[in-house]
Order: sequence, then C-alpha cells, then structure tokens
Amino acid sequence: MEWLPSSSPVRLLEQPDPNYALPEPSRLLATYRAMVIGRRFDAQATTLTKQGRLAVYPSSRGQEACQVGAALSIGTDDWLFPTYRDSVSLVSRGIDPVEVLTLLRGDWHCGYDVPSTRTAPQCTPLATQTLHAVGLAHGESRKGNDTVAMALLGDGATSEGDFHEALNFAAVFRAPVVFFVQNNGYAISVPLAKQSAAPSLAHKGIGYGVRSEQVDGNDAAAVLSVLDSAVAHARAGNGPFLVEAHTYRMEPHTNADDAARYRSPEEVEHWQQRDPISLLERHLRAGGHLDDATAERIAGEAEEFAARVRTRMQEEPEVDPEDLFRHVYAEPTPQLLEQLAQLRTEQEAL
Amino acid sequence: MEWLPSSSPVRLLEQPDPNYALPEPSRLLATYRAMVIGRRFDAQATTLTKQGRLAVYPSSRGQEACQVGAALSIGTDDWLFPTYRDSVSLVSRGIDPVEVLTLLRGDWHCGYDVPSTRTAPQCTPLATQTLHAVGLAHGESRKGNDTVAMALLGDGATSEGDFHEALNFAAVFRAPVVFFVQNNGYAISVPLAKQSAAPSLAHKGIGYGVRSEQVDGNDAAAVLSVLDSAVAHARAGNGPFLVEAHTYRMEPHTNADDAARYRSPEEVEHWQQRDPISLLERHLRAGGHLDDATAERIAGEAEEFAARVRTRMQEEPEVDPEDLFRHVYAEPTPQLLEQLAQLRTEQEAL
Amino acid sequence: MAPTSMAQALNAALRDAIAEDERVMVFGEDVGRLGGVFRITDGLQASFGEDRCFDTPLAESGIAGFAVGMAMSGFRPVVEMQFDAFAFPAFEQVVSHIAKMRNRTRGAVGLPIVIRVPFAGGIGGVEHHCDSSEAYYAHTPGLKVVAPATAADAYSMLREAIDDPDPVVFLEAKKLYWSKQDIELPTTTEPIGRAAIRRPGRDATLIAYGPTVPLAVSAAEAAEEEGWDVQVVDARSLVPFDDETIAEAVRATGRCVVLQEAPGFAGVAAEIAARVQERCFHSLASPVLRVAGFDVPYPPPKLEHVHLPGVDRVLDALARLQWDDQPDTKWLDGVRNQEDAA
Amino acid sequence: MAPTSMAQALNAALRDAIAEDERVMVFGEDVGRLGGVFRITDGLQASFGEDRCFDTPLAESGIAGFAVGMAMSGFRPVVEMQFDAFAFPAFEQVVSHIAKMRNRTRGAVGLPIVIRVPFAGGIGGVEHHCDSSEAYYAHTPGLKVVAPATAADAYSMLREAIDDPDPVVFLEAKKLYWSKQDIELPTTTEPIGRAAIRRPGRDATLIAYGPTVPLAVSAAEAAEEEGWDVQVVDARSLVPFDDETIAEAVRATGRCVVLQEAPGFAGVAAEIAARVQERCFHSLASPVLRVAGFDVPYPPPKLEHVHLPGVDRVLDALARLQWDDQPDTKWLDGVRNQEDAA
Ligand SMILES: Cc1ncc(C[n+]2csc(CCOP(=O)(O)OP(=O)(O)O)c2C)c(N)n1
Ligand SMILES: Cc1ncc(C[n+]2csc(CCOP(=O)(O)OP(=O)(O)O)c2C)c(N)n1
Ligand SMILES: [Mg+2]
Ligand SMILES: [Mg+2]
Repeated sequence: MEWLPSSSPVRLLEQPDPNYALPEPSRLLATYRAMVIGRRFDAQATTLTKQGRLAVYPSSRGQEACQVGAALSIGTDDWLFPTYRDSVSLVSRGIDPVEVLTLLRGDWHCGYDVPSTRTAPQCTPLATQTLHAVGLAHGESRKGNDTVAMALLGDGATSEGDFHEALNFAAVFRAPVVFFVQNNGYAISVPLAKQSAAPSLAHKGIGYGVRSEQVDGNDAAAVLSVLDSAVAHARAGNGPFLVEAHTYRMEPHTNADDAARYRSPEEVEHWQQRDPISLLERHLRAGGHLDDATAERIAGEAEEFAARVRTRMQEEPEVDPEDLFRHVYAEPTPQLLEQLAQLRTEQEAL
Repeated sequence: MEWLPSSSPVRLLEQPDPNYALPEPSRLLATYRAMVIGRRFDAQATTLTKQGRLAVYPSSRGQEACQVGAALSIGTDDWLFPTYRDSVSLVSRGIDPVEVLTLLRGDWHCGYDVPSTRTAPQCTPLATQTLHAVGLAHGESRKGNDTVAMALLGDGATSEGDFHEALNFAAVFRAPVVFFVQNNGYAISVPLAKQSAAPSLAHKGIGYGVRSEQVDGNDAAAVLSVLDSAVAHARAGNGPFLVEAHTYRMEPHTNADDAARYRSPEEVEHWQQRDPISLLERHLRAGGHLDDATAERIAGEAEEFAARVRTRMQEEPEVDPEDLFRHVYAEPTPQLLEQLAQLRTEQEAL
Repeated sequence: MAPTSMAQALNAALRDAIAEDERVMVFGEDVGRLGGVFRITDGLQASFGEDRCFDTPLAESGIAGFAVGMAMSGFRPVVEMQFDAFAFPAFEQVVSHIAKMRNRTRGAVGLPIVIRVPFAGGIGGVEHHCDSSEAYYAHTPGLKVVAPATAADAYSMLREAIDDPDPVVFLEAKKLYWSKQDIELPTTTEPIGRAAIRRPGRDATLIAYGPTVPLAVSAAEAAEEEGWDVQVVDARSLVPFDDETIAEAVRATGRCVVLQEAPGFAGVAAEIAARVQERCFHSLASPVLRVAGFDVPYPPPKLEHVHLPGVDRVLDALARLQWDDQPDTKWLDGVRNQEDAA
Repeated sequence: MAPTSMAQALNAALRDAIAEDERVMVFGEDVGRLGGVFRITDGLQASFGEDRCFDTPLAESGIAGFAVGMAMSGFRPVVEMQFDAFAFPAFEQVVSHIAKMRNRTRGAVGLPIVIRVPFAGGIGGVEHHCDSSEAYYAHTPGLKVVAPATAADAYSMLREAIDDPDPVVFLEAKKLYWSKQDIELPTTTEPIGRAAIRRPGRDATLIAYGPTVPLAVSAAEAAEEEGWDVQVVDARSLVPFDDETIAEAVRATGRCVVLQEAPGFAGVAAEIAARVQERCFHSLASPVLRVAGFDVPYPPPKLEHVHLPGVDRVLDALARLQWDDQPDTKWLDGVRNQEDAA
C-alpha cells in the first residue's frame, strides 16, 4: 500500500535505493562540513558544561546526520521547532552558537531571536512543540505562504498524547509539517522496546493518513534525501509527512546522566562503527569528493568555530534582575509593578 | 500484512466472510432480544428526559448492535469501561436500569456498584477511561486472572491524546484490553472527515503494534464475531485489540442537541435503511430462527422492561445533602467536618 | 437599548472582532456549523466562512497547541473549550507554553490567544460540566484571567481580550449566558484590570466575580432587611487585579466578604481575602470572610443548590462580621485608615 | 542515628513499603534501571524485580490513568512525575478522575495512589524544571497534598501516604533531596494532617512548608539579631490542613508571615493567610503577610536567587509587622484571644 513506509530504514551511502536518489556531491560535502563543525561545537559545549559554564548540556554526538539533515533540508523561510537536544541543528541552521547556548548557560530561556531565525525556542515539555509546528504551518498556508514547518522530536516523545494530536491536526488540516523523529534508541534510560511495540515509529503515520518513511539516521545521504522528499511533499500541499530516523546518542542523556546504568559499552561500540561522520566521509572519499586537504581545512574551520565559542563563552553577560518582570505581559500588571518596586528596594539594600 | 485490518468493514449477515464465522443462531437470537429491549429502554429514557425526569440523555438508538455486542462478548468476570453513550450496553450487561439512569437523573455521579458489576462509572471526559481499562487489565493479569477489559469510546474520542497513550501502554504491557470504537460518524456536530484523515480508525492500531479490525457496526453478527475474536485474542495473552465499528446514532447527540444543524434528513434516512435490529431480524426470520410469536414475545418483554423502568422512575429518591461530604475522602478532613457543620446549621434553619 | 443576553453579547463581540480584524480566528469543538453547544459562535461560520470559524478535531491540548502556532504566525486565535473540565487536557499547553512564551522569548513572541471557558455551575449539568477552574489559571503567571458578570462587560471585555497582546482566559459563567441586560451594542465598559462597584453601601463590602455577582447583589438587597447597607464590588478581572478600587471600597466599610463558586481552599477568594487584609487591616472591624463552594467535587444536579453559595449563606457570613464589636473599635477607625493608606 | 538525606529516606520508605505490602507498585519514567533522575527509586528494581518497580512509556497522562486502573484492580500505585511541570499533561486524569473516583462511586472505589512530584526550585534547573505546583493540587477536592521538609518526615509521610486509602500528591522539595538529618529509620513522625512547631518563639510566627521550612528557620535565627523571637511552624500537610495548631500558634504571637516559593497570587500561602486572619483576627497586631515567589514564570538559573524568597525578604516582612503599634493595642489582647477562640 502506498501509504506504508519502507519495511526497513532507507539507506543510500552503502547501497542505492529505488525510491530515493543520492544527493549531489556538493550538497553532501556541505553536509559533511556542517556535521564536523556541529560535532566540534557539541564537544565544546560538553566541555563547557564540565567546566561549570553551562547549567546542563544534552549532547547529540552520533546524531549529526539528523541534526544537520534537518537544518539543511529546509529553507530560511521555513520554520524549525527543535528540542533541547537539537543545538547542533540550530547551529547548522546558522543561529549564533552563543545565543543557542544561552538557555543552557542559564541566562534566559531562549537566547536567539525567534521571529527572525524562524526557529521556535528549544522545547523541553516533550512533544508539545509538534502542535505549535502544526498551528504555525497552517497559519502560514492560510496566508498563502509555502512555508514548511519541521518539528523535531525523540523516540520517547512519540508516546506523549500531544504527538498524536499534532499528527491528527496536521492530517486533517493538511498542514505542511514534517515530523522528524530522531529515534536514538532511548528516552533517557528507557529503551525503545519499552516505549513502543510498533513495527516502526514511522508506522505511526498510517493511523492518521500521514505519509511516512523510516531512514537510517546515521546515513547522512539517506536522511537528506528522505527529508528532501518529505519537505517537498509538504510544500506541494500534500499534507504532513512523518520521518523516523534510526540513530544513537553516543553521550549520556545530559551531562547529569549516568548512561552506564542502562546500556552496555558493547552497544555503544557497535554504534561507534556506524558513526555518521565516518560513514559520510568514507563515501565522499571513495567518490573523490573529499581529500585530505579539504578534510583538514574543514577540521580547521571546526576548531576555529569552537575556539570562538569558547572565547565568547568566557564572558558571562550580566543578567538584570528586573528582567524577571519585563516580559511576563506586554505591559506589567499593577501587581508586578509592586513586586518590581519590592525587588528594587531589596537590590538597593545590597 | 497480518497486522493490517480488513480494508472494508467486516459484514456477516448478508454475506459470509473468510475470517469470521457467523455466531450460533441461539446467540444471535439472544442478541436480538437484548437489542429490542435496549432500544425500548433507550426510547423510554428519551421520554423521561422530555418529561424532565432526567437531566440529560445521550441516546444510542441505531447503535444497538454495538451496545449489545460489547456487553455480550465479555463475561461477568471481565470489566467494561463505558461512556455516557453506553447506557444500553450496561442494561444488556444486566445492570439495574434505574441504577444506570441515576447519573442522568442527577442523583449521583454513578448509580450502580462498580466493583460487583465490574463496570466502571460511565465516563464523560473523553478517552480518559481507556487508560483506566489498560491499568486494570494489566493489574488483573498481574494477579494471574484472565480478565479482559473492554473500553468503549466514540470516533471523536479517538482524537484525544489519552487514546494514544492507552493504545501504547496496552501494547507495551501486552494488556488484555479490547478498545471498541463506535464510530457513529459524528462527535456532536463534527463529522468524521473533520476528525480524521486515516484510511479507517482501525488503522490506528498499526502504529502501536496493536491488532485491529473494522466491522459493520449495524451488523450484529459481524460485531459479535469480531468482538469475540478480539476478546479471545486479548484473553489468550496476545495483547490488546482495537475494533472500529461503523455505525450511526439516529437521535441527536443528547436531548439538548439540535442535529438538524449539522446533518440532513436524507443521511438519517439512509441509515434507517440499515437499522441494526431490522437487519438482524430479517436474517433470523430468513433462517427460521425467529417467528412472529417470538418476536411478539420479545416485544412484550421490552414493553414490560420499559414499564418497570417508568414506574420505578416515578419515585424520585430523596438525596441527602450530607452526601456532599461523605465520600470525598475515606475519612472527612477537619475542614470538611467544619463545612458539614455549617451545612447542618443551614439546613436546620430551613 | 435592547434586552441582550450575555450569550448574545458574546456572539456579537466575536462577530464584530472577526469583521474588524482579519487576524481573528475562532476555532474549537463544534463551534462551526453547530455554533457551539452554548451557541456562542452561532452563525459565525455561515457569515464569515470556514476560514474564520472552524471545527477542530476533538482534542483540547491540540486546540491550545495549535493556537500557539497560529498566534506565532500572526493570527489572533479565539478558542472555545467546551466546558471547564474539558480544558484540563490542555493544561500543559496553557501553563507551560501559552503563559510563558512572551517571557521565554524576551518579549519577541507574544501570544494574543483568547481561551474562552464556559465556567462554573448552577445549570444542572452532570459531572464534569460545572467545575470552576479560575484558580488554576489565576495562579499561573503570564495569563490574564477575566470573568464578566453582565452582558455589557461580556461584549466589551471579550473585544478587549481579543485585542490584548497577551493570552486571556475568558471565563463565561454558564448560568449567566441567558441573563439579560438592556444595552446597546457595541459598548465599552471599564477596561480589563478594573473592578466596578455594582451597588453602593456603607456597612460592608461583598466582593464577587462572574456568577457570584448577581448573587452578591441579591444578598445585598436582602441585607437591607437586616438593616445592613451592603456594597457590592464586581472584581471583573482576576489578573490583573484592581487592588486600588477594592481596597478603597473595603476601607470605607470596614467589613468584607468574598464570594466564589469554586471550592474555597486555595481559591481566588483566598487571594482576595489575603490581599484585602494585607491592605486594609487597620480599617477592618472583623476578619475578611469567604463564602465559597464546599471543598468537594462538584455535586450532581440535585445537590448543587446546597453546594453553591446562596443568599442565605452570604447573609450568614454578613451576620458573622461582628457587628456588635463595632462600637468598641470605632474610635480607632481614623487612625487605621491612615495606617492602611500609608 | 545516622546522617540521612531526604533522598535516602524516600528511597528507604519505598523499599520498606514494597517489602511489606505486595500491592505497592512503583512506576513512572526512568524509575527502573536508572533509579529515577533523582535516584529516589535507586535499586528498587534490582531488589524487587520489574514486577514491583518498572518504567512506563513516556506519557504522564498515561501514567496517571494507568494508575487509576491499577488501583481499581487492588494495587497501590506509587508513581513518579519527573518534575512538577511534567505532571501537567496528567492534569485531567488527576483532577477529573483521581481526585473524584471515591466520590463518584459513593465510596465504593477509593484510589490509593501516591503521585510523587519533585517540586519547587533552587537547583539551577533550566525552564520547566523548577515550577511549584502545589496550589493546583491543593485547590482540587479529593486529593491530599503533603510536603515534607525533613528526612524523618519524608520517610514517615511517604509510608503513611502509601497506606492512605486516598490519593496523595506527595511533594518532594528538589532542593532538600540532599539535605541531611540525623535519624534512625524506620521512623514515625506526626501523622499527615498535623503541623509541627520547628522552633518556638513568642513574637511572630512564620508558617512554611517544604522548601521554605529551612528558610524560615534561618530567618528566625537571623531575626534574633533584631530582637525578635520568631516561631516557625512547618505546615507539613496542605490538605488536610492543621488549623488547630496553626491558629493556636498565631494567636500566641499575634503576628504572622506565610512563606512559599510558588508565585504568590492565589497560592497556598493566600489560603493560609486567609484562614489565619479568619481564625485569629482579634489576636493579630498586624495583617498576615506573605513572602512568596514573584508572579512571574520561574526564571532561568542565574535569576532564581532573586526570585525565590530568601532570608532578607523574610526579615523585611517581619519588619513590616508593625512592631511599633504593639503597645497601642496590647491591652486588647485578652479580649481578642477570647473572641477568636469562641
Ligand atoms: C512532558 C515531559 N515529560 C518528561 C520530561 C523529562 N524528560 C526530558 S528528556 C526525556 C527523554 C526524552 O526522550 P526522547 O524523546 O527519546 O528524546 P532524546 O532525549 O532521546 O533526544 C524526559 C523523560 C519532559 N521534558 N517533558
Ligand atoms: C475531554 C472532553 N472534551 C470534550 C467533551 C465534550 N463532549 C462530550 S461528548 C462529545 C463528542 C464525542 O464524540 P464521540 O467520541 O464520537 O462519541 P459519541 O458522542 O458520538 O458517542 C464532546 C465533544 C468531553 N466530554 N470531554
Ligand atoms: Mg531518544
Ligand atoms: Mg461519535
């Protein structure tokens, strides 16, 4: 049946697929570059956390094909609805990395400008953002725009009721949304087998009349190709599309997590063998699209990128206590003004 | 694929089906009897509402095959989790009809004894009861019982997040639950096409690894046969099962509703042609399992049943104001005791 | 001037808002062809098309979350929750997103969403149809919460709520839908955030909102027989709250009872009582009392009359305002008024 | 006697409850192999097997609704919500079912469910990890709501909550998880429903619960310098509430400040303030004041110290208790005490 996803994840780097074309080498090279920079950024953020400069950091190491694929398969006029895990995706989308880290540094809940980046704040309450993506996509198409909204979520988040409601609203309103599930095998400590008994998470599309596909999330070419066609499907007015990418997070859930409690070194090692950057690099090199010089240049760019982040993160911007009251409402209520006055008195007493 | 439901609703009365057997004539006759009594009861309840004796009544006229099928396909040790729409199902299950009507008369929130009837209170917050069914079914199987829980819900309720969570929990825990969706085409005024874009509501099972089936909900034989196999599937430890029955409510959503605002007389007329009682009666008569005398006897029983309900509903039992405080907690809090004292003073002053 | 029910006033407000502002979108369960179970959206779809007033799938979290996205894309969603209790599935979207989005984004993304909630009881509804949920919302920073008690306020406040750049939980007392007032629409009443004195009085102040406002007026009228001249203040807006008007009113009478239908414990009346005694302590001749629903789940239709505050319960509370003590402390009044005002 | 953290005490309580009562089932997100993100369920699955402590799919409404069914089938579910804000998706199940089932069924079906909620802030968590949600639950009839502040109470009250025939929302102050107390387990403290005097004092009463209890004690100690002898009452249980102990305490001092971390408006402190002035009005030398979080969404880590009540803010409130007026009205105290007690 045409509305069934593939019975196994689409792969492209190691084998051709009848339904999906390999992206252009130049696009794959750009993807490779973004993945290398993204990984370096991710490592930098992990280091900053160890140094106490970030309150918390959820790493996406191992998921770079998805992180970058999501960012590169949509345009600047499209919208992204990311989670806490998707910092690398935001960086690949071109958002200032220090602004991305503002949330995790603890300065404010969102550090980048949502309207101009067309990127929603990184979302923590699981799956809730998928509904925002549907509403926004519907709103944009009402205005006659061909904007697509891409909603990122994890395997665990698919269990939340909001995901169900989002798929259904999107299908009923034929909203141009791509739901992109990064199935990294775990929701914190809970493995997929305790999360779902479905043939695949992509199969969840069927019950809504939402077209879906599953893809090898460590195969950057396949991720790009499948997301490209999902985005095209949505943009063309054919309604939402659900993509499940099978991937793995190499780091613990966050720096505060102890992954040894729930998974084996062998499992991690197994996935190490399918490292998305190595897979892509091997492919590019085999095709003659990447040589040592280019690889080195990109590694250098990544180092520079990280260095700039490191330097800029040295300065901790002053946070203004009065910010507490500034944006609760467009105009503060009399009650907030009273409380602000109280705070001022307290601050003056210091 | 074996986990796909039939592509069109299973029917049995008018044609054989390769996968489902026609129930025994005696069972069909018992079903017929329960449907006739159920419909008469339903009409009586509607009348009582017009007379102001019930606060509200959601009729299930037209859905008797489902109402009765649900009740007769489970045993007395099984549990039923009904909605506001399912009074006829409760009556068919053998619950005292006046106790069933207690909620709708406004005396109390549930009039029958939940533990001994193994029937949850009729549930109004949509789809919430499906989770209760899963928890209960799981609990019972933990205790080594082969109890099945049947959760009833409507087409509209399938859109709620709780339904999603219930299907998923049931699948992951392999809980013996039958989810029985009476798709009567509308959620109050909202037609199915605005509720879902899925190939069928039964297809929703796929995304959870829940086996499912769709059935003609006005074909009592098919409903029974499909529910029988769903219950057997669950009871045998194969996990949950989802059944969608395509049916129609002939009356407005409740007495307070004005169905003319959203559906045409032609549509109602069309479904009148597929009246579930007539369909079954025709079949039974054709097979020589029902003659005029039996039909009359059953009609008489139904009249008597309704008459008893009518008589018993004449007396409005006294409600005790102190009931307000009696069952909020096992023991009232000091605050409730104070409030009770206040109420007593007020009542004495009257 | 024409007798106008609150339901008609709300319908007119939606109609005028849709007509005047192309960003306004009305959606929810059964709001389209049916016009909503209370008919508040009656005729909107017929007049303005499915584009402007439409049914959604049956999922309240979905409705609220979808509204967030619509608002982010520049629209002004006005959503209907069918009954108080059926807004609970949307609680996470309301508390964690709708209330917080402006704050999270440092003001870059405001969400001008109106959540219309037919609230409170007294209509003989079976369970889950008569809850009062205002305290949940009023306790959540980032939401405005209003509860009109008259048809004129219903119209004016709904128009203002729709124009508000922030999310507004708009509580429509079910039992007042059919109560009428002689008014001319459109009309503009006091802005959101201001209370209104519904009845002057010198001896005690009743503070009410939504469904308890007419109750307060009836009780005040009945209190005349006891020789008490009772003032009635309609709070109108719970967030923001009009401390100024209310504290001044209570200081003038020195006695205060706060009314609400919701269970008393940790309800909005507790907040009002706490604020009033904080601000008016030295003017008070007796504690601020509350008359509320009991701390029980909303009862079945046959018992709602004993659960809901009625005139007698309000009179009882007024009687407990220690009238006899008054002479003892009256001499302190001048001093106290000064202290409170300081 | 051994130094025991609240986390250890909670873990021990779960362990002992599972061992002693075969109906007790612990489940939620990550409570199994991981032992919960705060490690409160650490080792339970290893000791008692997956049957007794297990992970569920990631869906809080699912967890709560599933618990309803488990309880109906005779079990005693103890569920963990990972953080306050992540219990919001379960709100409808909690309010419309868990709180009401006994009442709906005229007592036939009680739901002995414990909902453990790591609550409040002060741990430097990013958004949605530090909310305080007690008011939502305390306002909902049918729920018991408790908030221990010591390791001994954590143990004793959790055991009692699990044995309770009714649903209990068990609020665990995140910032106190690692605070230690010298105790011997098992231990039994005052029952749920009773407050405890944590510090005697004659001049003013601080009322606190959960995370504000240690704050109150610190403030009381600091107040000594100002010459104020400040009493600290730990409410412990919000529903039921110990009016007796608390009113008596306040009558004795005549001055009262209520502390909470949650935003002030319509919070539990409002209820306490309202109750206290209702019951102790004539013993009060000044209004009952509140020190609470501001009415803003919980701020980012770098600002939580200005948002959360601290010792200075409590001292400021104590200073506003109109100490100077005391002589003026002291002569009335006898009369007033009698009036309040009547
Ligand atoms: C509604 C809600 N419940 C619980 C949490 C706590 N939590 C944060 S991340 C997480 C696991 C999410 O797993 P998954 O969706 O697979 O995403 P991943 O972290 O693996 O990228 C949990 C339980 C939350 N953020 N929101
Ligand atoms: C959570 C929730 N939202 C809204 C309602 C109000 N409501 C009651 S019945 C109904 C329609 C339900 O339709 P469906 O599930 O198809 O069942 P039917 O009434 O057709 O049997 C609605 C919207 C409710 N009871 N619960
Ligand atoms: Mg995951
Ligand atoms: Mg229906």
